Amino acid sequence: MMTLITELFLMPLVAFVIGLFMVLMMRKIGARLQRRVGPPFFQPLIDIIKFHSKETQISHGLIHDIGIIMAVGGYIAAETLLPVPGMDGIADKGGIIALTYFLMIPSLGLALGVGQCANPNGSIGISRALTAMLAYDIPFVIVIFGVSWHYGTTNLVEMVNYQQANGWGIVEMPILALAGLFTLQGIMGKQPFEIYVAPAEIATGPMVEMGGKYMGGLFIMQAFQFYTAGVLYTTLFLGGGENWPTFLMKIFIVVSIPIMIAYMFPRYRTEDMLRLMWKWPVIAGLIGLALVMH
Amino acid sequence: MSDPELHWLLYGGAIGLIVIGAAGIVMGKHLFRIILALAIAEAGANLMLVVAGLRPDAVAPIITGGMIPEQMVDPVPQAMVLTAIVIGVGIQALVLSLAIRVYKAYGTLDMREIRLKMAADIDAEAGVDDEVSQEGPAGERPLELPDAVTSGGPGQ
Amino acid sequence: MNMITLIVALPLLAAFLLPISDRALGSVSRFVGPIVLLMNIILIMTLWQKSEGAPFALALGGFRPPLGISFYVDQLALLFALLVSILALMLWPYKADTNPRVFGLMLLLTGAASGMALSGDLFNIYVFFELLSVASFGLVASLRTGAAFAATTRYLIISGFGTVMALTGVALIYTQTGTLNLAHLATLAPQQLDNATGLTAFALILLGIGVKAELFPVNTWVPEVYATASRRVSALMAGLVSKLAVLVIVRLMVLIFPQPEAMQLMLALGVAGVLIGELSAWRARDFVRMLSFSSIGQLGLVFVAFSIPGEAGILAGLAVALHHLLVKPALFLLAERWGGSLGRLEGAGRRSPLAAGLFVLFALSLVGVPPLPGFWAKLLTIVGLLGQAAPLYWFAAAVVLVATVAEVNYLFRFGLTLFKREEQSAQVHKPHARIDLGTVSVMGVVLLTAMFLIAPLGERMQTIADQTTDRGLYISTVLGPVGGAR
Amino acid sequence: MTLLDGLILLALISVLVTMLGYRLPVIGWLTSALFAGQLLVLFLMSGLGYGGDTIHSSVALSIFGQPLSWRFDALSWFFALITIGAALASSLFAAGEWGRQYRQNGGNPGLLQFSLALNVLTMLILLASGDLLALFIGWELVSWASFLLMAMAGGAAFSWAMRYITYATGGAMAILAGMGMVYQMTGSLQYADLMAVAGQLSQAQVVILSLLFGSGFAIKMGVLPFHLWQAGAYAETPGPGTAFLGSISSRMGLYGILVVLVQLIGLGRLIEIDISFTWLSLRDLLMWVAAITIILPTFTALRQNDARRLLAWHGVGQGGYMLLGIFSATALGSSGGLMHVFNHATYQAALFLSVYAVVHRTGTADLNKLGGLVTRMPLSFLVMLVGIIGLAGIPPMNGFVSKWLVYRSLLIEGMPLLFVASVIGTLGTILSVYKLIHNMFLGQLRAEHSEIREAPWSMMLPMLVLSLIVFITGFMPGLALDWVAAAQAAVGLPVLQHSLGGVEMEQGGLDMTWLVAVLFAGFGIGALLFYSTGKTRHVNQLDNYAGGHFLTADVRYHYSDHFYAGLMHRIGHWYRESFQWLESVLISLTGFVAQGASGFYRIVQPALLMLVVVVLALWVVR
Repeated sequence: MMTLITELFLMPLVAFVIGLFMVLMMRKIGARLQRRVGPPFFQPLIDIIKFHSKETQISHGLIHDIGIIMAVGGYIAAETLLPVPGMDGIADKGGIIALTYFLMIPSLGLALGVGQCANPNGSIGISRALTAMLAYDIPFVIVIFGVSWHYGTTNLVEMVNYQQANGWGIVEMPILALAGLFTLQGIMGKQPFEIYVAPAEIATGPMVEMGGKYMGGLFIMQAFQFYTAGVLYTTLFLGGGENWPTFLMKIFIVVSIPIMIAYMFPRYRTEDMLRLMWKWPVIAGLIGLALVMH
Repeated sequence: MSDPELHWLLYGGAIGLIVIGAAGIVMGKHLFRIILALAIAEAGANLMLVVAGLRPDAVAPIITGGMIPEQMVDPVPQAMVLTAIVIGVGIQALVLSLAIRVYKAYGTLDMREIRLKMAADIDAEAGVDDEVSQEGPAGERPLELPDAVTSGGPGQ
Repeated sequence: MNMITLIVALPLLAAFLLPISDRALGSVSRFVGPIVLLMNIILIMTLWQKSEGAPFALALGGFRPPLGISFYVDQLALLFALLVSILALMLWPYKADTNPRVFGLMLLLTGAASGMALSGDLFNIYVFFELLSVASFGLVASLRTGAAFAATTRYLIISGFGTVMALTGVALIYTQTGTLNLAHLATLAPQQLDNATGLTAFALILLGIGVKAELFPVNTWVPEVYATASRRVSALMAGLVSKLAVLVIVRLMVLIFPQPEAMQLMLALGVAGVLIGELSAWRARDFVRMLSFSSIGQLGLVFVAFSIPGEAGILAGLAVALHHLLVKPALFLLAERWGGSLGRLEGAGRRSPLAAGLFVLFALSLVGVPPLPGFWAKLLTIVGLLGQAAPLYWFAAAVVLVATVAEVNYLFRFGLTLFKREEQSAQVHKPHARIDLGTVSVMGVVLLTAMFLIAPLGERMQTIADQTTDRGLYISTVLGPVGGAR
Repeated sequence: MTLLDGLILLALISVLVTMLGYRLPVIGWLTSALFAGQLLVLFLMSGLGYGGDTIHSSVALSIFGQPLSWRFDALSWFFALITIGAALASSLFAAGEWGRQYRQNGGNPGLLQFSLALNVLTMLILLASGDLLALFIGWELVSWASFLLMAMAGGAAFSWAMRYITYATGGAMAILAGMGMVYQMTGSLQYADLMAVAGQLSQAQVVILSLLFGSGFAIKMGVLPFHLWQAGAYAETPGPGTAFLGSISSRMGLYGILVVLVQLIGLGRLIEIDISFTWLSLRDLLMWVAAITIILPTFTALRQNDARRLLAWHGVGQGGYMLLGIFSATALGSSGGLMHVFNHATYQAALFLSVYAVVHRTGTADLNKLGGLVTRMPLSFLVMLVGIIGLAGIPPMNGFVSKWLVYRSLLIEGMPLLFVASVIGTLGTILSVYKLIHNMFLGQLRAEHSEIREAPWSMMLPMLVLSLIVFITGFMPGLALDWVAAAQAAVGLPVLQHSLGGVEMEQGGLDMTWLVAVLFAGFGIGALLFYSTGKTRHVNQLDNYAGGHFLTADVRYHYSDHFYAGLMHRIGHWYRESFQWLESVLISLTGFVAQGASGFYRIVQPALLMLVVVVLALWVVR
């Protein structure tokens, strides 16, 4: 019991730290691709601390605050559902379906917070974000179904055990893995599927009324988001965590792929994203599913 | 003429009368002619009844001394025909008097005109427009969609 | 046993004497009718008590059947005779300005109807049927408007030709068997009428008598006559006269024409009636004609129910017929003040909530909402229809079910109109006459009582159905246990 | 007299009291008390919910040779609990200020309470039915009681109620036909007799019976293609009536399906039957119907601009999950389907009530005329938040648990497309409920709403209690799963082994107690992080980033209309309204035939027909 509670505290912390490194990696990769030096090592952490200690902290109401709390808290809780080497947390109590739905809580929190800001540009961003969710979740659930069917379980720990005994999922289900990678791009909200964030046009998107620690909260969320995406994909297809070094390597590689793709593409409009997501990954997913289930 | 032949002749005559009457009722436009056609048809039916009870070799059904003659015409159809004739006459009188009333009310004995005028009267009394109009039922058509459905909600 | 003849003779006598004595008696004459009817009711009740449900026959004129003409009194006949008197009493034209001749006609109708219910041979039936017709013509035209005369004329012509057909049918039967006594016919029918001729005779009689029973296709007179006659007369016609015609047809079918073809012929006509009646009612735009078409549909249902072979059919048909006999007159009485297009009636129910409530009650029963009696009638019909192997019966069940949907639609389209909030250009809705509303309320109470007493009523109807379908009983009662057949 | 008699008697007394005392000002409270009494009696019977013996009524009749009996088993008890609970909440909501305002606006709150009591009575009669005949009687009573509730508002409600009753009668007639067939096959209408022969019925018989009963009951549930009536009819019902109808009324159809298709005929029979030219069994076909019922109404809801209609359409869609779960015929899936009945009732009632709380204060449910109400009505917002999380099936509310059970069973059974379909439904739900809460409670508060107050406590109380139930049964689903398991046993479905937190399974179970605890711990840490740093300053809602402009109260600065523009660019043209078209075609066709039928009475001369008959007849005789 005690170890479990320790794990529950430790897992989000580890996730946060690794997530920060992933953010750093993203910024570095972006910088290198653009022939820049990139930020220093502690920049992601510094950003977060800086945002939280700003003097001007504009709140648009209680729900604005609660939205950010839900966004961060939801991810903190979700990390305990993702097994990492040596720590299973409560992964056996939820499984992949529960995790998928847990990951919607931060989005919902963010949506509520943005809604409270009474800025139509923010609401437009949420409308697009939810539409994007509708887009990428459909291939994503196909992948989840295929994977769970293949492993015969929804328990992530069991999936890791299976892969460690029988080889990685990516070998046995290459097409599903491909589809999964495609949806990862959407889950992480990276280009070309990042119109709802629209970082270049700050006047539109969820961030429009976010400043100070609200922005800081979003940064924390981003760290968690990267980590979650990486670990989830690793757990589903890449054998999960046997030990920390290989596990870290795997999750960083997984995350780096979408990041690299992101910097090479412009963005899709919402409806084009729908079209794309409902076409290729869904087709790939269904083929993969058919191969898995035949 | 042998019995069966006579039988069939009368029988055919009866049917012929009925058919003539029916045709008169169907094709007639004038009320009086229709009434006459009805009378012809009735005569046919009566004849048929008589034929049905016809037994040329039998005696009249007069029972004397409580004994029933062996070869007796059944009295029932004859009584029935008599009754039918009486009733028929009564009904013809009735319908003629009705025809007079109708003529007084509508000024015509053409059945089609009478029907149209009567329908118009009924409609007027009920407060319904001309029945021939193609507008569908009064009030609202059942299951018609309220505006709210098509426009997505009230207040739009 | 003279009480039987009294049941028929008393109203007839009163009917003929009334116009003559009217001048002498003055206003007293308007009480004669109800008194006679009351006496009739008491007579029939005591008879029923005395006979203890066992049937008996009565030969008139001293000739033993099958020679003479006879009455056959079983529970079904007594029930209908009783209903005739009760319904006539309820629908008696109590209005002060009623022409005394109408009283006479009413009594004539009652006497003829009772006679028809009790008759045991075709000759009697024919005579009473004609009397009934004449009385109904008079009643229908009694409003003395041009439209009423025209409608009556048209009705009379159809009816007259119907009589011709029925007579032809009777003649055919007679040609084949040489008798008109029902019991005697029943003994002869299996050998001599189970053929094409018999079937034709049945078809002719069915259509001929069917004119009164609103049978498809000879019911074109219905909407115009009901719309032009006074509502009480329409109620009487739709409720009572039609049922008596049905009774005759059922008697003939049970005793003489039990062939499946005959039943299916009736079924087919019934189904067509249901379909056309209900659909026309769905399209009707005013209350009275809606009721008229609905009545056609309901009578179609009665025919459908009676055409189920065996006891189940009689039971179902009896249930449907009795239910309609109660409900349709009530609705017609409500139409007394509500005649008119649906648009005119907006909010009428808010003015007279009792009437509107009664309408809803009767409408619910009519469409067969349990536990109201109408439901049991419908249930018996559907279960009976689906119990048959012939596909036509299944088709009939489907039609009845679909027609119910249409029925709900038009009845409650109207019902909801009554409760609509009135527009600014509100019509002035006259409240119902107290006598009408009272009668309808009594009928409502009867309906509700029937709902609660449905179990014992069901048993009673079962025994009636048993007795009605028992051909052997009929034959032995009329002709004697030895079998007086020549 | 058994407890069941007592319960129905009390329900009958409630009806009589409300009928006689509908003018009394305290009738609302009185009715609520009576409902509470019924709930009490139900709790006395709570042994049923934990696998107790069936309670029989002492009333038994025999009409036309058909025995009629009534009894309560675990399934009936489960549904009755929801029914009376929903009625109590609705009645309480209407009892206080809502009723007063309704009276002022020309309504009749006593009539509403009467209709509620009548609905409850009829539903109890239905749930208690012990044979097919009693079932049908109860069914019709329920239909007409709902009709009363739907039609009582007048105006537009009339045409919707009319539409409903037309559909409902169609359904009832299908059931009646089915009953007739059962009678023909078994010679009785007893459950036991049908169960006994169910194994020997031919495939064609099973198909026809399933279709007749299935579609009859499905009409009440609004299963496609019989869904057109429901949303409008529910939305036009006066406030609490909508909540009651939306939460439980249509589930009576599910009860019917459970009894006839699951208990009597048995899903095993349906699985055996293959449909020609497809790979589907009859059961699969029904599951697909359920899946389509999830998707289409949900995406119709997405386009609604009226809060009531939006929720009502979701009510249609959520019915699909219940059917999907039950038809899966597994312990997991069917428990999910059954539990969803309970869950849906709780959050749907909470949602409708909070919408009506807003309507009570603002006078409109139009999603384009509201906004920003969270600052004025925070508790109503909370209730709606809990409700939408439940409706969308997101943890930690109870809606997630039941949907999880359904998903999990589809996964085990290997039905990927149905799984995806049900997830698509959930996603659509999330989109649409966010629009609901955003357009009503978030965003800009309109100037005319700046002074409104929170709903009064008489309305808040049922709302809060309902949302508490939504949360608690999400936190500890075992509480409800006990009843569900008993109900499963009662209809002969495999029984779910469960714990307080959910389901323990080797291959991935669910323990909501842990999940919810961790989630709230996470929120706690998030709050700690948030509140321990930097002091926030609250600003006016118009103090906003507006591209350099200054906003004033008259500027409409709330994004509400056409909320998912991007999505609609893509899928907007997929809304073809084919079912509407189909329905109008059907009506036109009937109109055409009816025109012909009434034309018969104008054109055809009957004597002509007689002539034809005479000639034919005489030709036969010759």
